[in-house]
Amino acid sequence: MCLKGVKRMRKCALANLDKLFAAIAENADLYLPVNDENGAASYKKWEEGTEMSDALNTVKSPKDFFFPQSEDLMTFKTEGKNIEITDIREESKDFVVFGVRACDVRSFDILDRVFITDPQDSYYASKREKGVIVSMACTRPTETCFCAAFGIDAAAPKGDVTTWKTEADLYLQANTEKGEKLLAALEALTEEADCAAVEAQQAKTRAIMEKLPLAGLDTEQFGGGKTKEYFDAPEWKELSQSCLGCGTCTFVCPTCQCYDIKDFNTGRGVIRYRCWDSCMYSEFTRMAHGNNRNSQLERFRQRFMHKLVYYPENNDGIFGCVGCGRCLAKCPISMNIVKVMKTLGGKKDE
Amino acid sequence: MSQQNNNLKEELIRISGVNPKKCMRCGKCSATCPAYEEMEYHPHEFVVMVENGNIEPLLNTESLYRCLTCFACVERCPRGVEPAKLVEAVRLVATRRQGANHMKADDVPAKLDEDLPQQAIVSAFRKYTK
Amino acid sequence: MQKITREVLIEKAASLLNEGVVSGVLGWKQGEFAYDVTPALFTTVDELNEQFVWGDFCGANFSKYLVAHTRKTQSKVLVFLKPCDTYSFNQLLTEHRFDREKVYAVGIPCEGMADVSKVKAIAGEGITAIESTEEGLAVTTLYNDAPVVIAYEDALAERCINCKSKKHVAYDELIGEEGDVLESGRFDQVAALEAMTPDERFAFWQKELSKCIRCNACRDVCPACTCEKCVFNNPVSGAETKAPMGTFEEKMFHIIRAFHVAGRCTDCGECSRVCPQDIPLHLLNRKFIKDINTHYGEYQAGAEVGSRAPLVNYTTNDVEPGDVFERGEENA
Amino acid sequence: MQVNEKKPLIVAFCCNWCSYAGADLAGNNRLAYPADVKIIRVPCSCRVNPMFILRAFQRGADGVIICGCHPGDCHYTSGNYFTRRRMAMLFSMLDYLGIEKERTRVEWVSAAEGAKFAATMNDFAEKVAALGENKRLEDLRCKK
Amino acid sequence: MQRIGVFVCWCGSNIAGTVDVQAVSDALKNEPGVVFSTNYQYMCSQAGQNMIKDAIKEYRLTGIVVCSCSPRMHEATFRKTAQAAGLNPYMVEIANIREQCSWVHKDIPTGTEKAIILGKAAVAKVNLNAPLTPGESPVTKRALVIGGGIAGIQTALDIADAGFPVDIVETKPTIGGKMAQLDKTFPTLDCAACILTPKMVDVAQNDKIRIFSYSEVQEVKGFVGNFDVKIKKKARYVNEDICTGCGACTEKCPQKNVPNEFNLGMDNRRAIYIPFAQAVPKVATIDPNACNMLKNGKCGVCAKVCAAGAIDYKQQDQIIEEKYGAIVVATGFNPISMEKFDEFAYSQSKDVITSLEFERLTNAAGPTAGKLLRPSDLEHPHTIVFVQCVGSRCAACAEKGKEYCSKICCMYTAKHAMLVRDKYPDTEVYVFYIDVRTPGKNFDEFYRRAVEEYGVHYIKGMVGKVTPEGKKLKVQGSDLIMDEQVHIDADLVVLAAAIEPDKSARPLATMLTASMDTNDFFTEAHPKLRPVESPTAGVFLSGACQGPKDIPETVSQAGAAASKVIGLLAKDKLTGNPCIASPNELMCNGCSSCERVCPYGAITYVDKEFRMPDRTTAIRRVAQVNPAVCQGCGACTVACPSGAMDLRGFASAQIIAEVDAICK
Repeated sequence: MCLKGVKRMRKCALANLDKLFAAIAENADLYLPVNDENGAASYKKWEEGTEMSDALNTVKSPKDFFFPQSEDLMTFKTEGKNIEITDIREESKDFVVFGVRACDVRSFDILDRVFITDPQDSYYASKREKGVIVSMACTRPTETCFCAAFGIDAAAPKGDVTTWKTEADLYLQANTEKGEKLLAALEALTEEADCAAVEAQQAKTRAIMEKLPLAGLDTEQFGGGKTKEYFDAPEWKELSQSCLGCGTCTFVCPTCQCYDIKDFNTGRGVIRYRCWDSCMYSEFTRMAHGNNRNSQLERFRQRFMHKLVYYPENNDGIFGCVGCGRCLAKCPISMNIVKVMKTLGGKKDE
Repeated sequence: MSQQNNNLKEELIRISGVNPKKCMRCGKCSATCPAYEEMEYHPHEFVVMVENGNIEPLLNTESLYRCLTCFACVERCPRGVEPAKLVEAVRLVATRRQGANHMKADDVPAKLDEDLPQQAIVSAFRKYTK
Repeated sequence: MQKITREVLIEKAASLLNEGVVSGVLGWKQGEFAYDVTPALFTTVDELNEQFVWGDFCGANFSKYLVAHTRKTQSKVLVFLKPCDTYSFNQLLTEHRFDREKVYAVGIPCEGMADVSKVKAIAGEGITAIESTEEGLAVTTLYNDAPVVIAYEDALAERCINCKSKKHVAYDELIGEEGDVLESGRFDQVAALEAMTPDERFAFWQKELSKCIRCNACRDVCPACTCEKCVFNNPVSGAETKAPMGTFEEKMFHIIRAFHVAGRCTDCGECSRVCPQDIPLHLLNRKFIKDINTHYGEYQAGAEVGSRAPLVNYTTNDVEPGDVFERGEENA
Repeated sequence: MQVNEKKPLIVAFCCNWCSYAGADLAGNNRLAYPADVKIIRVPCSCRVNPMFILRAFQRGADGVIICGCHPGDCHYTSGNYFTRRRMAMLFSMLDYLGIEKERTRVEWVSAAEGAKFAATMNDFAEKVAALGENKRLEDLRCKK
Repeated sequence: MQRIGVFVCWCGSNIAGTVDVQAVSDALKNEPGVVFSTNYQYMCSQAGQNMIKDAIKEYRLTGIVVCSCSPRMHEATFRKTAQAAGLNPYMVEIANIREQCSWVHKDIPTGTEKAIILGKAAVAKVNLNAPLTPGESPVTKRALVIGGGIAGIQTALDIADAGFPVDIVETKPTIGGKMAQLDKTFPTLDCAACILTPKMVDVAQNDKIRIFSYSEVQEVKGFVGNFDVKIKKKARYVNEDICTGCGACTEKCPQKNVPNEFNLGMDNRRAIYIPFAQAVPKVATIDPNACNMLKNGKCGVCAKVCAAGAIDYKQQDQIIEEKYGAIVVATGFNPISMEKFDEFAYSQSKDVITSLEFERLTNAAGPTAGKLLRPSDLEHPHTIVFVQCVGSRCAACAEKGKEYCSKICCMYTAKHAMLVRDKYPDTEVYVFYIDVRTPGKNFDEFYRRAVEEYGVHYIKGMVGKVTPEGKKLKVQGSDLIMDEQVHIDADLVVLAAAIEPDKSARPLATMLTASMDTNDFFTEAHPKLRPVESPTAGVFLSGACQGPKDIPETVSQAGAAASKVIGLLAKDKLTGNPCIASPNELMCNGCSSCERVCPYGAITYVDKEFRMPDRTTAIRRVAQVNPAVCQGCGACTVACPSGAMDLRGFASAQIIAEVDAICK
């Protein structure tokens, strides 16, 4: 992606990173991954002295910024037969999410296809409009990474701005108009750079990617039109039998986009809010007649069929998974999409 | 009760771990006491007098050293009062009072010599310290 | 490093399968990596030979699975139980949650399980292999030339460092040697928290509980949480929520959850193991256990079948609620 | 109801047989206590679920008090013994989470103790007022 | 959606003086569900009640809220009003704006504001009320009395007198209990047998009463009005219907050395025996542990001498199943074992005896035919020491004694001392006492007579040690008044042993789900107001099984228990309280938490087949509440982790609605 001449490459010495962050934070809220005392990274708002994490990824994905776990939609009051509705949305500030990895950047494409295509979800759309995504190339992918299976290049993430962190410098390159604008504002803190260091880093990263344990994971067997092939596969029984039905995989997933709309009666009025839901939950999509999927097998199957078959079927063959590996790391019983893919026949002949 | 000494009472209760209020005045302790005839104050009186804070007479009575600590009273008391422990506590207070000569940590080095077993100092220190 | 080998367990399971004593085996199944072991039901000897594992990452407690498994079948299932799992096993029996007749329990000794996040923190990312050696776990990664050797005590999960018992309190058959109930320091952290000021405690829990994403993993893995319908999933209970809203809901969830398992929690530590946000949930449960021990006498849930949990019991001279704090401090 | 100087709100769960009757007796004897105290009648103090208490705090209560028959005098023999254990455990947990322990209380009030009921409520209301508004178990949504 | 009517009462100026009643009824008009709201001077008056009835009809109300005085005052009134207007009485809620509002608050704004909030809470609750109907259950008109001592006898006679059939189950071969073993009774010194045996005969002759002697209760199922009881009638190897009680067998039986339990082992009986002359039923019983015929088939003498042919060596235990409407527990007491009190040398000397043994020694039908002779050498004792509180009030020695006062010892010891001095004036009698407790009619007078008229030496103090020395017992005690240790050379030492509930009480309590205290005495439903009822409905308490009692007290309690039983059996149907626990079977885990906290044993479990959410079927254990037994405390609702157990009338949702309304 480092295209000399087409896009300008800028760099900033790591020593000046704090100044760079300060400059960004002048015009927008800046969020970046920060380690907690256990070494787990999560996005925090930058303040003077905040140190950016070197962790490969955050525990929760950055989808929270655009599609928060819970979000108030409106409030209303009833008195007798009258109902008074108030739109309680506040105009959101511009914000920058820094250090997003390639896999998570891809997740926004997947979410956009759900929320921005008609009918547009205005809550999501307005945040997408205000938010600038600054990605960062990976240098130390780990064993749970399998973004390559979905055609993602961890060494060349997309986003409004792409960055590469080398030993001495942070390299920055804008990909979109929003990105150009952000970099223009940082002109004084950055300098023109060539691509040599970035290309060297990319080559190294790509070589490691080749060696990852999940490097060979094949997606050929999946995609649109495979519903009949997999829906009644006997393997689901074995795959799902230990599933606890918790929501960990869905809640750490950067692409899961299901939500529930609920009312909370404060006694003085009702707050209507939406919150993430999980297809793994027994109450998911409960309707007047009951639940759609009554067994954990059905619920389990839904999640993986959605990622691997239904989503690509409706979205030009794009898979609903980005290979970030969070669910592999966090599932309490270590059951995950990779095991599903391999069991159902996605395993390459060795 | 003129001679009430609540501080001393609290101290005795603390040292002995005995709650004299549990006594129901049955006298079984004194009934069972093999040294009864030798004593001016008898086991049940120890309990009652401590409860009343009337402790000076106990500190000065020979009875203190007539108690054999056979624990018969402790064994037989229906309320678990344990008079013998109280007697022992009074004895301890009396010992510590001997001329009010509490041993202080500073006194220890002067007393040390080659022949004196350390154990003796330690136990003396324990015994004569408040 | 576990003293019992995988082969011994397979041999036992295979013979029970072949004799027709059991029709299935609840055991650990090898995953993609050295550590991502999945609980599974094995029904043939071939499956066992191919995929059954036993090692330092087999932490999952199978007791809870028995509730669902025994309902589905008429035949017996073999379950391997580590010492701490046997307490959950008994507790579930006390609460009539599964049919003992349908279970063949094999007790296996446990030397403590490794905590994957500790291993990752020490060895770094890109783990490609982990071998259990005499010296410790030898971890091969993409970024280190030679395997990193982690001493077992450095990799040990918190719950295993503070292991309360190596004794199996239930089994049909025991493999290896029986251990003892241990004196553990499992209440030290609770005591340390109790010693803080209320403001410090509040800050501590505010920070920890605000990380909660309400994935319910702690509840769903908990062998005490086997309710047919959890109050937090029940729209008519008045407590149902799906997401942490504000700062209240997660407190409500964790307080009520801990209260519901108070006196029933065996302190197996599964909740803290599975929490994706590493919230020290065991510190809530252990607070109740510590309080119960202090005020109502030592009680270990699951130590025996049929014992009466402290919160469904009483004595006429129990401590008054207002005096608990003082007594607690005295005992701190 | 938007009140500028927020007065403490206290929810009192009273068992039907002793404490509720004790509250009635306080009324019969015209023994005043703050109007901030609102009583909810339950058959027995053992009917009080910890969820009700947390719910009250969530909705804006500043203090919650549970009143029952004296131990040994429970109309249902043993209900208040269970209350005593449950609440001891719950309050200890709340204290452990850093929530002010003065906000919760259990008091045994018999049907004859009208004076005790009033005195208890006066004292509790005073202590809760001294703590100020409940912030540590609040749900901001309910304060909007 | 409910259609709720709100009725705000002024109660003259009682409420209206501090509460703006108009403002209250106006404010509540806008609450959800409220379709009508008004206020009136006296809601409880005829006019006020008519107003409510009219509104119910006119506005088709489904629920009403009355803001008035305490529900303890007029809830029942307004429920009846609602019922008269065709509304379910449990659709009424009261907001207590008098006792808990107007009377305790001073100014009108405060009172009004609070009254509105209390009204809103009541409206919020009634919105979730559901009509409730009390359950009905039939009553089996037969009572079971467990225990055939004076308590059981009196209860049975009183119940039978009212015309209801009664069964007495007694473990011994005869009824009569402890009283049959006594010689005289205090404070009147009537002969125990003279007043007891006529009652025993009454029992035997009463055609409403059946006696199952030598029998035990084996199983109790069911609930108030409908108990199913299994009684095991142990084989006595004698056909009761044929045996005439002539006693020929008991004279001819060659097995002569069986310790006689009726005389506390102080003499012997035969292997076939009748416990005492006035036994009821007066039939022989073969002791299977002593009978040679039963043990090794060699003998058969009794069968040979029995003219009636009543001996049946092949007799088997028999199980009788019977239904009862009420059960009275009258299992009585026993003296505690003296084995562990070695300071009194009970195990070392035959001449250290318990007071009950002393009773037998002075009883004309006893081992010495009423002559006071000491057991070791059958000589007349000249110095007797009585020791009180042996094992009673013994807080420190749970393994040997009892913490409580046994209540009867002071009086019987005074009686014994007096009788000795009366019959044998040459005998010196000492009584060591801690306190002398004589609360009872003519009790203190009786004790004083022992001292003043009969010259019994009462010594304030306790005996510390008894040492047998030659023919004497060296008694060492303290005299606290004289502050000296006294030494008495006694011939006989009599220990007033503490009494404890019969050992059969604990398993029986479990069968009955009746609660017990830590000393195994049965707990009464209320210590003051319901002293003869157990908390378990339909189970009543008579005599010393509930706590130490003397004979007059036992008899009066027995009568009281009988009257409670009669009151119950006189009903054709039992109407329950509809505000009871009810489990949602779909949510129930069957974990037994609720059962363990239920004070009434109202919860049982059944295995039921359920269709599970995943379309499979599963057999699950689920709780069931017996509506006739549940009293509606709600302990189970909190013990239940899944919330499957709820309380009708005080449902979780209703209480939460009240909380929400108050905290708004």
